[in-house]
Amino acid sequence: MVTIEFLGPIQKAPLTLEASSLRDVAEVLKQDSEMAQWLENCAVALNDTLVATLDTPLKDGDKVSLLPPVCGG
Amino acid sequence: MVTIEFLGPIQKAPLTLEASSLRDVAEVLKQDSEMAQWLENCAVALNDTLVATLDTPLKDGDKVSLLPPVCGG
Amino acid sequence: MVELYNGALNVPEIITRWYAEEAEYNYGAYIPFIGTVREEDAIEGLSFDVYEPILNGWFDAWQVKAQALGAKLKMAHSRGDVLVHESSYIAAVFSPKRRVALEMIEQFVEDFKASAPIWKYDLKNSQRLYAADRSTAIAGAGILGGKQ
Amino acid sequence: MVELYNGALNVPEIITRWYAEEAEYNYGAYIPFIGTVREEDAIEGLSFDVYEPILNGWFDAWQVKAQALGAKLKMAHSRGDVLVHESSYIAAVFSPKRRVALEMIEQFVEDFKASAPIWKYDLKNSQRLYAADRSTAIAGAGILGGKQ
Repeated sequence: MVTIEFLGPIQKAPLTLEASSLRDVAEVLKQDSEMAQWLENCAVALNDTLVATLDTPLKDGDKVSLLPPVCGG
Repeated sequence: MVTIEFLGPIQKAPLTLEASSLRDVAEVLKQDSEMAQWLENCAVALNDTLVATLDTPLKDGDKVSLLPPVCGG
Repeated sequence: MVELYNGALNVPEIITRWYAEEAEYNYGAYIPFIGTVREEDAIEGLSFDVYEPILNGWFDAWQVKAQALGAKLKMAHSRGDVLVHESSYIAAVFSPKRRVALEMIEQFVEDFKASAPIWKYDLKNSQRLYAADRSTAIAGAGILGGKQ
Repeated sequence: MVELYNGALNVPEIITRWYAEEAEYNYGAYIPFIGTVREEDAIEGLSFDVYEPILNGWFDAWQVKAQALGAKLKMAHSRGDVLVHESSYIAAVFSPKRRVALEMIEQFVEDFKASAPIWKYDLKNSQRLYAADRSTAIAGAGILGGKQ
């Protein structure tokens, strides 16, 4: 099982699901209509490191974070 | 009469002399061997405003200042 | 480590403490950048969410870049609410030389705006409204939506 | 007006007072640049001569440029002796916007180094030695020697 957490303005409780790569996570989230606005503009971190490809493999206990557009300062 | 003052590291007391333009001042200072090292690299101000040409006219009571290379901060 | 505070920053305390902390390290230039909440669009203030693990990773990577140039970075940021005319952000560089300091503070602040995992909300009519229009997608964003 | 002090600057007093003075003017960015005397070449410190009338004219011209962009500049500098690890120079910009502030502090500090009528001396073995090798002729210099 992996945990998916939604940061900042995304008003959504964490999910836990079975996934062997980020591609599996994308498939699940695309079925959630309230996530549509976020998938196009969120960065993705695996265990608090940003990742660049859907082919990133996942293992049991991993944490995937979605980071929407930022504006510090 | 105009007054010539020497700023910063130029160890020289002010001069007063007759001059109708900066060209006259340059002629006088060129005869002073201790000024040779400064004439090439000093900026010149007339009454505390920098000037760009030797043709700058002078009148009685004017103050000419020589500003050697700077290094603030 | 980034210094995080609940609510507005105590700017005098932070910028003078940082100056004192580095006083003996022979830096020739110290440039703090202080960001203050502007009164505009009828907001009462701003509010911030911060994701600390990735923020510290981003900051540590910058610190390594700074060290390679003999420089050092410091940063403080608010979480939660900060009212207009209060300050929410300080970034600072210490460097032996002026040029390195001037170039680094600019690059550090700009990359902060584009990359640091902090989310901003307007406080307006007692609501907390995500500042979507002023926010920037992090480089590489969108892979879950099919952008790669 | 430039603030001139005999000897080292009281940096905490100056940078926090400037912050307080501008707190209600709705500036979003405040960037002070603080210059500190580095221990190098076995100097005991630096010493400065300042020619105030032309310095203030130079500063006032910069203030007009800043005002055209909605910004404000402040500056403090030492006269006389400043020992190693003490500070001799602070330049600061306040601006509504970050970009203006970052660009202006760089341009202001660089033009200061090239143009402000201040002369620097090394304090070494109880002597005051003009720092000729680090000094820059003001733009347009040399007319008396025949350069025009």
